[in-house]
Amino acid sequence: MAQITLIEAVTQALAWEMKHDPSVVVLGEDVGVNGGVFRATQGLLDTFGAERVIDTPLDETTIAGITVGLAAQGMKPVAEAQFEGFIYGMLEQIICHAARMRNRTRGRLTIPAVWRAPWGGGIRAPEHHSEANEALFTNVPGLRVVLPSSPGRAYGLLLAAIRDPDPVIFFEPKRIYRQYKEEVPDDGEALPLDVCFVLRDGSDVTLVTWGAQVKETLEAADALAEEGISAEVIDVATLKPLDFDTIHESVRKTGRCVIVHEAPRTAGFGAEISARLAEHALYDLVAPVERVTGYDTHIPLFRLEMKYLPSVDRIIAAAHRTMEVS
Amino acid sequence: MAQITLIEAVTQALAWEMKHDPSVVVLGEDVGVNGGVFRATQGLLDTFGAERVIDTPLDETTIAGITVGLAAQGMKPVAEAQFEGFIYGMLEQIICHAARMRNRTRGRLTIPAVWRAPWGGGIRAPEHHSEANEALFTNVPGLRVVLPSSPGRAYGLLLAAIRDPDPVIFFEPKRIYRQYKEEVPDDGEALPLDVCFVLRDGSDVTLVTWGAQVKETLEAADALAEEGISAEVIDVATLKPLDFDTIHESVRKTGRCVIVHEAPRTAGFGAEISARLAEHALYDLVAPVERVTGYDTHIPLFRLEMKYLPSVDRIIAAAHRTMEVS
Amino acid sequence: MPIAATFEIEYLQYLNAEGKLVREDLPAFARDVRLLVKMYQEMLMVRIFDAKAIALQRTGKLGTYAPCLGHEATYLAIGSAMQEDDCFAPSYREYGVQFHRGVKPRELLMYWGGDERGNNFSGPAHDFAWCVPIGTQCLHAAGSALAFKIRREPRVAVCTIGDGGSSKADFNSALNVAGAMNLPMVAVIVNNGWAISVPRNAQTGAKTLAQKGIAAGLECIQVDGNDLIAMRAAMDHALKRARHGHGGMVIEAVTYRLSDHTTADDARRYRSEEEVKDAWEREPLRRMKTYLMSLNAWTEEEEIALKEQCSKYVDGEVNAYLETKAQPIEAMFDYTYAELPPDLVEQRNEALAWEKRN
Amino acid sequence: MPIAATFEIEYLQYLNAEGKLVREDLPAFARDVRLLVKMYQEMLMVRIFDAKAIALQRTGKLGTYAPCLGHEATYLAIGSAMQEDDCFAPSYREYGVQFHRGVKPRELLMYWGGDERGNNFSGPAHDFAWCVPIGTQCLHAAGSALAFKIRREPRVAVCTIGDGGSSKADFNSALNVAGAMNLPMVAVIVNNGWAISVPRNAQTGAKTLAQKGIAAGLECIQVDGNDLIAMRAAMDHALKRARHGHGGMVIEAVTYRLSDHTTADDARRYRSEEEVKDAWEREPLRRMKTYLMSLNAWTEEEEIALKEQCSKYVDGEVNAYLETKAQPIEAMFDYTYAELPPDLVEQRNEALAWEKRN
Ligand SMILES: Cc1ncc(C[n+]2csc(CCOP(=O)(O)OP(=O)(O)O)c2C)c(N)n1
Ligand SMILES: Cc1ncc(C[n+]2csc(CCOP(=O)(O)OP(=O)(O)O)c2C)c(N)n1
Ligand SMILES: [Mg+2]
Ligand SMILES: [Mg+2]
Repeated sequence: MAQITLIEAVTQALAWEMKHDPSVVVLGEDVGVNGGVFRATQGLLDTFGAERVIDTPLDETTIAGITVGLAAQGMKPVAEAQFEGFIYGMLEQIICHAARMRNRTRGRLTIPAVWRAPWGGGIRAPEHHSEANEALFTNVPGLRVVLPSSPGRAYGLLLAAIRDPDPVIFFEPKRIYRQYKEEVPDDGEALPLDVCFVLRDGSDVTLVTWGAQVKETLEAADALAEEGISAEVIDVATLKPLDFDTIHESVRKTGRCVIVHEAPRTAGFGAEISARLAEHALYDLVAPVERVTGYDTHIPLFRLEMKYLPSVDRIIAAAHRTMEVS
Repeated sequence: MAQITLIEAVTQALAWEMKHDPSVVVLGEDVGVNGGVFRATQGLLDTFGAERVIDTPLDETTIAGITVGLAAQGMKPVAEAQFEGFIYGMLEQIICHAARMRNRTRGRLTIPAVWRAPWGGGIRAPEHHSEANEALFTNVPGLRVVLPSSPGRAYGLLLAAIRDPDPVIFFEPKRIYRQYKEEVPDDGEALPLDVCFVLRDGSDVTLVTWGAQVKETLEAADALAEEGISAEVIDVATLKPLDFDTIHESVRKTGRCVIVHEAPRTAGFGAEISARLAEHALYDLVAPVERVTGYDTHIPLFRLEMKYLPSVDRIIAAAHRTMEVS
Repeated sequence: MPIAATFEIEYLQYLNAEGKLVREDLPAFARDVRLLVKMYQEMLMVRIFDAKAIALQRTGKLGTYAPCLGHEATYLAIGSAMQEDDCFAPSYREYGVQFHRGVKPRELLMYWGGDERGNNFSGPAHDFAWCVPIGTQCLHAAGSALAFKIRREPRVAVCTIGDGGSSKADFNSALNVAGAMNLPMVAVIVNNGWAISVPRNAQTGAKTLAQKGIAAGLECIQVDGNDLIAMRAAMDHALKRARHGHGGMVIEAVTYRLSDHTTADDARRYRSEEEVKDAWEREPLRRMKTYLMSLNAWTEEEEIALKEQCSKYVDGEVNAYLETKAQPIEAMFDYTYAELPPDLVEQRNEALAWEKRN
Repeated sequence: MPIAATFEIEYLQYLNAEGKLVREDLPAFARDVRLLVKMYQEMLMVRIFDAKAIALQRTGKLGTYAPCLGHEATYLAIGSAMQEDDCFAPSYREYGVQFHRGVKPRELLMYWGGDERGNNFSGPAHDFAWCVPIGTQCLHAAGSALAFKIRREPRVAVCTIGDGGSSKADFNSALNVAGAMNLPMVAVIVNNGWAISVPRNAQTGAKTLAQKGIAAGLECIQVDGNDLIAMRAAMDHALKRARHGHGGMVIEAVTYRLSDHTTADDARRYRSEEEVKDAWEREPLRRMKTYLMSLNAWTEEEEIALKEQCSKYVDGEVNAYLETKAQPIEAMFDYTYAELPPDLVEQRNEALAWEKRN
């Protein structure tokens, strides 16, 4: 079986679902002949034709709006924002319509659509190509927000997202698009949305993260292990709706939690996890919850961006702080 | 001295600042002859003329974009979104430009602009006229997010917002626009941004809220007082940047905290406050933090909306839960 | 200098304000007097509904309501020209279109009465609900048209937009994508002169609103929106073109908002009584009635009888609306997702518990 | 049928691809041969900078870079026609405009090299920085124009936008408000045939991009964007109108992107070598050189000398860029607000502490 990268897993999932469900169409800027600027839609035009792999005019409002229209009329559109930094023009259609149509019409019209976008920093890209803006969506009822962190989860979660009867925001951590390969059987097996993945069992401290940061977090866990600190690592994967139980269970065991994300700290999604711990796990917490995040500033242009993103060191230091208490 | 309502205080602040600073202009839909659909700009056209009180074409993208342009060229625009539910079309310009211009140009170009919008539910309005979407802005670096809850604070905070050299999102709780009057001297005295207001001292439990919900929260505090429970009430007022010290100080004293807001609970701004408590006040907390909020659903059309908004009863019940622990 | 392109915007009118035909080439449908009578009857019905809805709001039995006084001809033309399997994406006052498409008055009242069930209406299940965020419905029409094109269905998506809405980004984006992809979409700009308090001339420097279609390479036409015959002719033409794959079209229907913007508005703040009085001279029902009577196809007696009949019917609908109990609190949760996530199940129970307590 | 409105889009060209004049009525500036030579020299300078920047990127000394190969005439015309106190709102490849307005090559390199300081440039302090979110700069130009109008300053705001960008909502919104408010704004659509991999015809059904201005009631014209004389003439005309309060204008500059979209792009994936070869036949420098030589105003010797001189100058700028140290980590915080809030002071200290540690 072939070993594939995360971006190849995205393509594989799109191809599988388009092959098995004729109502699935892909649309966005440069998704056709060019196969997307990251090649996520590579080859789809040749296989499925221009009616199902649609290069749109250059306007995010258009992409989001016709996606709502397509979905309302029974198609399953998978729209691409070329970068997360260009998704803002889509927000009115996503928030006012995609997220509300089912509720507005008491279930008469629904929006089974997916909005994909490369997400996050760390690729030395120009301005607006490095944001982590998932918090724009996590307070919006009716949406699902998914962020895979491995080829296998990208494949399984994207299949689930496309099949889900409600709108899904699917952010792809571009920094790890081609970071490593793994075997991903092209069997059309979806992964469950709404569950966190425990990537590593541990007993001393719980490290919770998502997206590209999973890499640094696992590395931190390795380093901690060498010091004899056993860290449990959880990939949230689906931010909304949040599977808090998995996180809670882990913290019940460890009593310590470090939340890691790229987005600015204040009102980032880490706050919700920390808040739920304060509300439901107060007596389980041995040490204060720690957040290791981007700073409350704009991610700088690339000469400084790696100093902005959470580093393995910062994660380890936070874990150490939680261990100081006993 | 005249007693005025919150909406009249907004008008009074706009008029004062336009009178004293010729670079201040007001723009939006129906802000001219009509004086705004809530009359916030009532009379400004007659006093300051059509060049400074500008009815724009019906397009939020236009309003937000020309506001950025005006501000970059030395004007101090106060833009109005007719309702918070129509602010989505402004987000790309606010997030990509207003919030970033200073950072992008290393301080060469700045955006001293204010975006005002009537905010929140409870007035039996049609769809999209009742949202509490402040969480869209609180994770965006470079912005300030302000939410007054009384005529006096509306006047002082709006003056401060207009004078602030950076972009400010100024949400006005429309449910209490005309709820009561108070004396607000028209003396041009601004209130500090970045501080929470302690509306009532208390020693048993801290109730933290903002916007229209301040009313229910104070009523809950009254009821609790009658039972002999002393509740401290804090109006956050400026959500971003957050003055956590004032909240922390209070919780140090009470050991208990109930956060109240209209917006959906998950990833609402209450999460950030709860998170900071989990991180900085863990050992001060006697009881788990409580959040009394809108549910994680769309606020229903008005026949059910009051069942969605936090009620005095729900606030009291949450306070009781915190008191059960000692 | 060499010319790269030239354009022309035609103006279409058959029946002038006095109810006289101004052109010979009457379209076939307009020769069918019984059809004209039926359409006139529907216009009258809409006007009676409108008046009763306003009365309901004034007596506290309805929320904010957006009347359609003066728009009846435009809406009836759209409704009657469309096929049932075509898709309609309205803004928020196109009652004439919706009644013709099977939506019941009680359902419209439910929506304005604060009950989402009004959007789960008896009209075509694929039609869009009211769209409050101005202009956004136009892209839903474009997306629907794209779905029809992909599936090779001979269906057309129709959206309506106001003169104010024609400034909204989404509207121009919808026209552009319709032109770029040759979509079966018809956009009707209902130019009623006002966007709440902002007059049409403050919206754009364009001489006509129809010409917005030129930017998208669409065929465009300006029509007397108070002339049922002209509007219906324009719609028939536009729908036929679109249905046969010849692309989208923009129709500017020039009419006038004879009412306040909504029951929450007071138009006297910003426009003159004279302007309104003058507009009444051009309103759509009177000219149609004059024309039908000149054909001896309609009498005052029939008019009186019809008004009574409509009135009875609407009263029945109003009562049905008033008797509808509010939804149970669960309804607040149950349509957020196809399946309620655990979080929400918990919150739903919490809410139910509160219901019981109170 | 009565006609509501008619429109015409003219096409302007003086110097054809072969460097021959195609019309008699040369504008005054074009009779000043020394001016033409100077503009030609600036175009050459831009082309040399462009090549060196690409080389820098290829050798890992620069981030992703957006070349302007083929756009030189359009950009020079805009830059040379504008006054310093006019305001320029660019997209991301208008080097010719910016050099003319005083921005230093080293500053442009800093931006593409991942350093915000490149936007704090030596050009007019009121000019906007590069704008990556397509089309959004057009509304900044409209807002600036409104500021000038309110303050009664005889200044014009100019924005540039691509053929792809002409589909973006913000662009159409900017044209509309410029028309509605009669703003001193000039929008130049740089139609280089491609939006990354999407050809101009996939963007819109409009025959010309210039006609997008018709929707806003603006004067519009289509110009040969590879013809420096025609582009400069069009800009002079547009700026003069705007400056005298006669309103905004849309200029479609028809040119071609001879390079990849950016150094991260490979245009061979989506367009034919033939098309590019053919476009080279119409590129702007050669025709100008031919014309100047036909006037005995330029020689091969001067060309060679100038190239060397430009090369030296750019090398100096490149070195200055390469020698610039990265900003200290504090720079990440210090421009977020005029005054750093307590939260951020804390985070700033945290970051500084980490710097020391490593
Ligand atoms: C995006 C958005 N912005 C603002 C509003 C508030 N609003 C409701 S109706 C209206 C005026 C609409 O005028 P027009 O488009 O001419 O339609 P009409 O009401 O005249 O039919 C406005 C500004 C809204 N509903 N949506
Ligand atoms: C809002 C937004 N969407 C998408 C992009 C990604 N993008 C960058 S350049 C480009 C194509 C622009 O083409 P055009 O407008 O013709 O300008 P050109 O690059 O040809 O000068 C795209 C899609 C962006 N920068 N901004
Ligand atoms: Mg109107
Ligand atoms: Mg282009």
